[in-house]
Amino acid sequence: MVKLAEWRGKDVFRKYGIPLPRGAVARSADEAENLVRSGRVPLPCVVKAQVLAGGRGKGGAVKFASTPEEARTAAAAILGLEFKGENVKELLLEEKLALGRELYVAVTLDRALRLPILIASAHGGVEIESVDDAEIDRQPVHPFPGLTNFEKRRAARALGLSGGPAKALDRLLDALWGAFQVEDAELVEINPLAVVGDGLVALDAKVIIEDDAAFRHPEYAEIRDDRTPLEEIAREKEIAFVQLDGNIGVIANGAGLTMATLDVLKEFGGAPGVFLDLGGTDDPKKVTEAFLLMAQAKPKAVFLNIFGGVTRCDTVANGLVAAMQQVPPSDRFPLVARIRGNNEKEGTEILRAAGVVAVPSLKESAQAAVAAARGTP
Amino acid sequence: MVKLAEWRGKDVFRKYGIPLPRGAVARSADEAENLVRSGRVPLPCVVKAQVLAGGRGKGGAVKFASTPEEARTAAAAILGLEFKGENVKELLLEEKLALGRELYVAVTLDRALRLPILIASAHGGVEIESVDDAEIDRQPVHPFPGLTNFEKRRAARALGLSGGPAKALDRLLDALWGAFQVEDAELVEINPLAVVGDGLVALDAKVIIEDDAAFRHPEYAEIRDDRTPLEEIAREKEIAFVQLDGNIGVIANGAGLTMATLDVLKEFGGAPGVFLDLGGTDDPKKVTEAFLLMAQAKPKAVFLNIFGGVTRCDTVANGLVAAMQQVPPSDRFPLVARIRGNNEKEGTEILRAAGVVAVPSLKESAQAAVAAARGTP
Amino acid sequence: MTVLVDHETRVVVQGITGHQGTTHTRQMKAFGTQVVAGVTPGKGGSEVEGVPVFDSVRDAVARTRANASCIFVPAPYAKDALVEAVDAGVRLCTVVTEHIPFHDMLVMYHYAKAQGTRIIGPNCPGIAAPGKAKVGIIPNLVFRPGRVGVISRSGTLTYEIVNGIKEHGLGQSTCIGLGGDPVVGTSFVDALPLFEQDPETDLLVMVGEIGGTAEEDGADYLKHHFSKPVVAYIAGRSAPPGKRMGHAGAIITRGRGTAETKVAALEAAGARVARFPYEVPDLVAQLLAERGRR
Amino acid sequence: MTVLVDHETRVVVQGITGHQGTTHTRQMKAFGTQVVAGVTPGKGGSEVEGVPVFDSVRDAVARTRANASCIFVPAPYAKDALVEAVDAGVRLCTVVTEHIPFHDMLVMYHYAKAQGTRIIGPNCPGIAAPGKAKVGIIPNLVFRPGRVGVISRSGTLTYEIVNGIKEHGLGQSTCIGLGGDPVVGTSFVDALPLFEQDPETDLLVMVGEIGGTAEEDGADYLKHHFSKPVVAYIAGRSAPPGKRMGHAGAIITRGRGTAETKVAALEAAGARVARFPYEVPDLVAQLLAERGRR
Repeated sequence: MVKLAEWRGKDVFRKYGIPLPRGAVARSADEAENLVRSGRVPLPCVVKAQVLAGGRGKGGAVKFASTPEEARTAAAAILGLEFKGENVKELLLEEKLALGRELYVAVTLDRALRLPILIASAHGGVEIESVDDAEIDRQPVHPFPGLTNFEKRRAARALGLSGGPAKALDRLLDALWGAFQVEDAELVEINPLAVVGDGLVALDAKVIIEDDAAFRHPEYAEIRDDRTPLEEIAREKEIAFVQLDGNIGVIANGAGLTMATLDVLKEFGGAPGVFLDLGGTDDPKKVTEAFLLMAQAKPKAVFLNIFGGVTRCDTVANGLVAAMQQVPPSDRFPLVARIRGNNEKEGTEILRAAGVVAVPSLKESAQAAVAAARGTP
Repeated sequence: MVKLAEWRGKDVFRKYGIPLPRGAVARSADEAENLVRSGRVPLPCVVKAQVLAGGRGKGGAVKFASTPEEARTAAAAILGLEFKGENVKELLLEEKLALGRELYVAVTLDRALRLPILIASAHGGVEIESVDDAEIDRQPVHPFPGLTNFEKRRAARALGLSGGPAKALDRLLDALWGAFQVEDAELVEINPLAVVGDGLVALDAKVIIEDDAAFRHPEYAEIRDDRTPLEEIAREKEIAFVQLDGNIGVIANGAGLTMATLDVLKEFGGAPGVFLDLGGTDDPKKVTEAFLLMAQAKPKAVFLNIFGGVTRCDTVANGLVAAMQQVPPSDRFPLVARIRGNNEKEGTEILRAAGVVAVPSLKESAQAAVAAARGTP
Repeated sequence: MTVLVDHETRVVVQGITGHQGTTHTRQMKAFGTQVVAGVTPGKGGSEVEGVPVFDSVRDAVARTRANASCIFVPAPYAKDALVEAVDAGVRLCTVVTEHIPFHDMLVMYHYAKAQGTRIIGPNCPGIAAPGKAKVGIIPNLVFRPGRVGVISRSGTLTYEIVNGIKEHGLGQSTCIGLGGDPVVGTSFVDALPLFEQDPETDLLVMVGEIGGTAEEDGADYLKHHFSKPVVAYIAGRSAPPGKRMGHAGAIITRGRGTAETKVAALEAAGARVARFPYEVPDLVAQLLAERGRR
Repeated sequence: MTVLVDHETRVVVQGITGHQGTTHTRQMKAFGTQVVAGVTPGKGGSEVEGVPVFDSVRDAVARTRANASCIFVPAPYAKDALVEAVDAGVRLCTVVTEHIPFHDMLVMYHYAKAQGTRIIGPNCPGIAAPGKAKVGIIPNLVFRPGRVGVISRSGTLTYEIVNGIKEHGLGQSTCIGLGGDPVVGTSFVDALPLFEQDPETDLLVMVGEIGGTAEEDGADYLKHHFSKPVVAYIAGRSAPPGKRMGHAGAIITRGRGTAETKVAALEAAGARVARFPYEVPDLVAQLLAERGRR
């Protein structure tokens, strides 16, 4: 998934005609001051860190300015902050509007219904998770007829809107629905959506684009805000990469098997760190790639758990042994490998011959991996 | 329905990216010559009368030109032609392309399936009605998933296309489907669709827009090529107006009742002329309007056949009698009225008292109307 | 239930505060129909003809257990109104509204079908079972309880013919006006099985028009699956090809859908075809008498 | 038929000429499945693994009476491939393809449902009934005919557990891998009734994962409508909230869809929940023995 920074989300909103405060992006204090001096951002203005985490207001990542100097000071204070693990490199400066009520609207997927849902709450401006369920209106929207008038009317009712703002909502929801569908979004969220006079303005923008639809959206290819170099390599190889807190590297094929491996490791006191999921495949080439990638992550020990469906286990084992030779001695790590499936006996023997701890039982192999990470073989 | 002239249809096609010959519209011989001299229309070119009827080629309404002078001569010859009842006022001048095969593609509605159908035939360039059914491929297209790859592949097969032209078809059919849906078309037809080198070019364009969707398409409001002033008034009053060859004006409410009235009149030797269908309503105001409109059409006699559902017949009768007073004596006509439904006895008496032949039986009233048109009461 | 509506039918009128909505709410009630709710957005809380008005069909269904809808809302909003009724769980919708773009109706039809809702119409007079319920606009005065079923593509011509049946001293079991638009929710083929199965229908009258092939398809059904006597009438024998006769459905194009092909198909299927509307009641009486003699 | 596939199942493989398509055609045939046709546009007339290849599903169905499809085509074309199968009248489609945008899957799901086609998947291992037929990619080696039914959201974890059942000396009636994507054609709730009704299934194994509420919904079904013993396992007990564990389905958001809520729901519904995959076969054997004693 691609989470768009606020200003990128607002660029998407702008394309669909959702009303926004006037504003611009700055990457330095100079730039911030100039945006205000040149009038591109009217005063008074708000200066917001462009980070993906929420709670910016309370965290000092949002400040106000009434003069160009104040804008510079605010920008300088926010830039370089480390906010919930992210370094602030970009700011969004926007006019500060005289606000009425703050609302919440979003479109996302309801997995159980297998339909998009339109979510509306009169209690915007706070995390929607903190709002009482009874105060949140949820409506499934079927993609065949699309978003209809009665759904928009019900949303207006839930938001307590009538007259001008209700009319503005009608247009805004069409735009939001359009953005959700056309951009292949997982989530389009406006929180807060502010009543400003007779209209509505999106003060924030949260847009998450679905990874699987990337082939339709080359425009998002470059926006991967939160990827480390290893994650980037994993993505290219189509290996799911998850970074946890522990020190045991896990390579497995399939999300379920990967999670089960994690559960077992934890049970025996292990702490999984980086783990790589090859997906449902047992392609020996991919096993090798994951192994070499794992070597770069420098784990304390590695637990490899592959269920071989199509490929024979001996083929996988041979590939793995070959890959081990490619890892420089300084990067080597204790390896516990479990390869099940077709020809598993032969595969296990090949691994053992190469000095790899190879146990067919998930329980025993997990115990061995935990021991290896502790340095107590 | 709004039938677009070829050049307007091509404007629609252009909007969706369907490849067209270079060309422009001329309304005089001067203009035609200038289009060629200025290079806006390359030579050699074809000069085509912009009329709605088919068979222009054989009818002398299409000519070719290799010089600006020839373009002028061709234009002069075609302008002012009366082609199947239409006066030629506009010409389309287009480059003459080196053509390969000529194909046929269209999208229209299949009423029985309640689905759009994509029609493709390798035998283009002739009226599709003259093509053998076995040579025409018809595929329903469901509007929810929309036009899919396998449907386009089947069309390509039916057209005998592969390679470059098949790729061009893929894009062209998406465009045609888009035009059909977004423009609320009843028909989008390209005949002929010519194979030109590695691509495809739409040599003609037939686009019919649905009247009922006019509220979504103000852009077509002004294009009513074939409307007389009376028809225009009828349209404004939401009265269906049909001009036939006879001399008995018919006013009825509802298409079925109107047609049944026609059938009965014919049975007794009558010849229906203008007829007005008020739709399913028995609104006395609309009856009055139709009556006054009919007076302008100067029929020999008028047969009014209203089945009153909601309104009482006496109310309708009173309105009708009042309307009769508004018609100037010179425009008056013999009237036979049949008003059935609620309070029909009272209504019939009011009409008789005003000197109108009023018979409850459809058979007898039709006979009376035929007699009145013959002047033999 | 006999054919789609009966004493259990509870109608919500969408667009009840409009002129047509109000008028026909009154008429439906006068017919004996349980009109339990109306919907007009923004008018929730008011009353029309003694019927409570709600802001949404969802509200109306929740509060009144309405199970059938009669839609009068203007054409540009008809699609959404239908989807609203479907989503609220209404499984029978009569769409009276005319001039709905057929592109909208395609979505309405296929969406309703997928969710299990039957549409009658659009641009139709609706359905009525004398002595039971009416969802639509057929004038009450033409009815009288009886055992003749009627399916018609026409509006006022239906009234004419149904009235003729009444004046002949007979009565109707259920009458459905399908509507004459190019795309209808219920066609002859869809409606015929309901009458075949209806124990209260002895004989069926089919009223068709030129245009399309719905009558031919219906005749095909008659031939293979229908056991009751049928009297038919096709309007438009004298209409010229290529002219739209009043509404978009009634047009003869490419030589298909002529009165001749329809009459021939119906006769081949064993139906007695009247040449004029006023012949229908006589044929009905005659066939019923023949049936009685057997 | 017992659960969806049997000796009457006739499979068409969409994307048969690709590496995956060819490999798994071979595996399906080795399983004993009737693979009657393949489809790859432009490759019509050729053969793969002795199976005739057609240009379209329509052709394939017309010539081979295929009644189930196994879809391997790449994600960007998967929606059209599914619609093609549905339009050709195929009523069971296993979609193996992964990374299909969920917006496409929404259309696929609702379109197929409207036309009466069941989808298994996407991004799933498919369905197999040992000794009968397999439509999908579950390795043949894990199976052995028996009376344990398996429904799983996982891929390789399914193989692991099904293999464990086999190694314990038991066998399976039918095994369905639902796929782990956010939108799946068949969920636990959809699959459970099939096993409840299946006379060849004595006990059901449910393999779930964190993310979504499919297991909770399944547990609700178990509680009210399922009479056979159930052993369950939920993967991801130790996965941290907010992280995607491999595929888009396996993510805990807003405190919903945790292993705890799933385990609690399943236990409340009477299922025996294993803490680790290797506990499943023992629990199965134990419950079957208890059942045998009664």
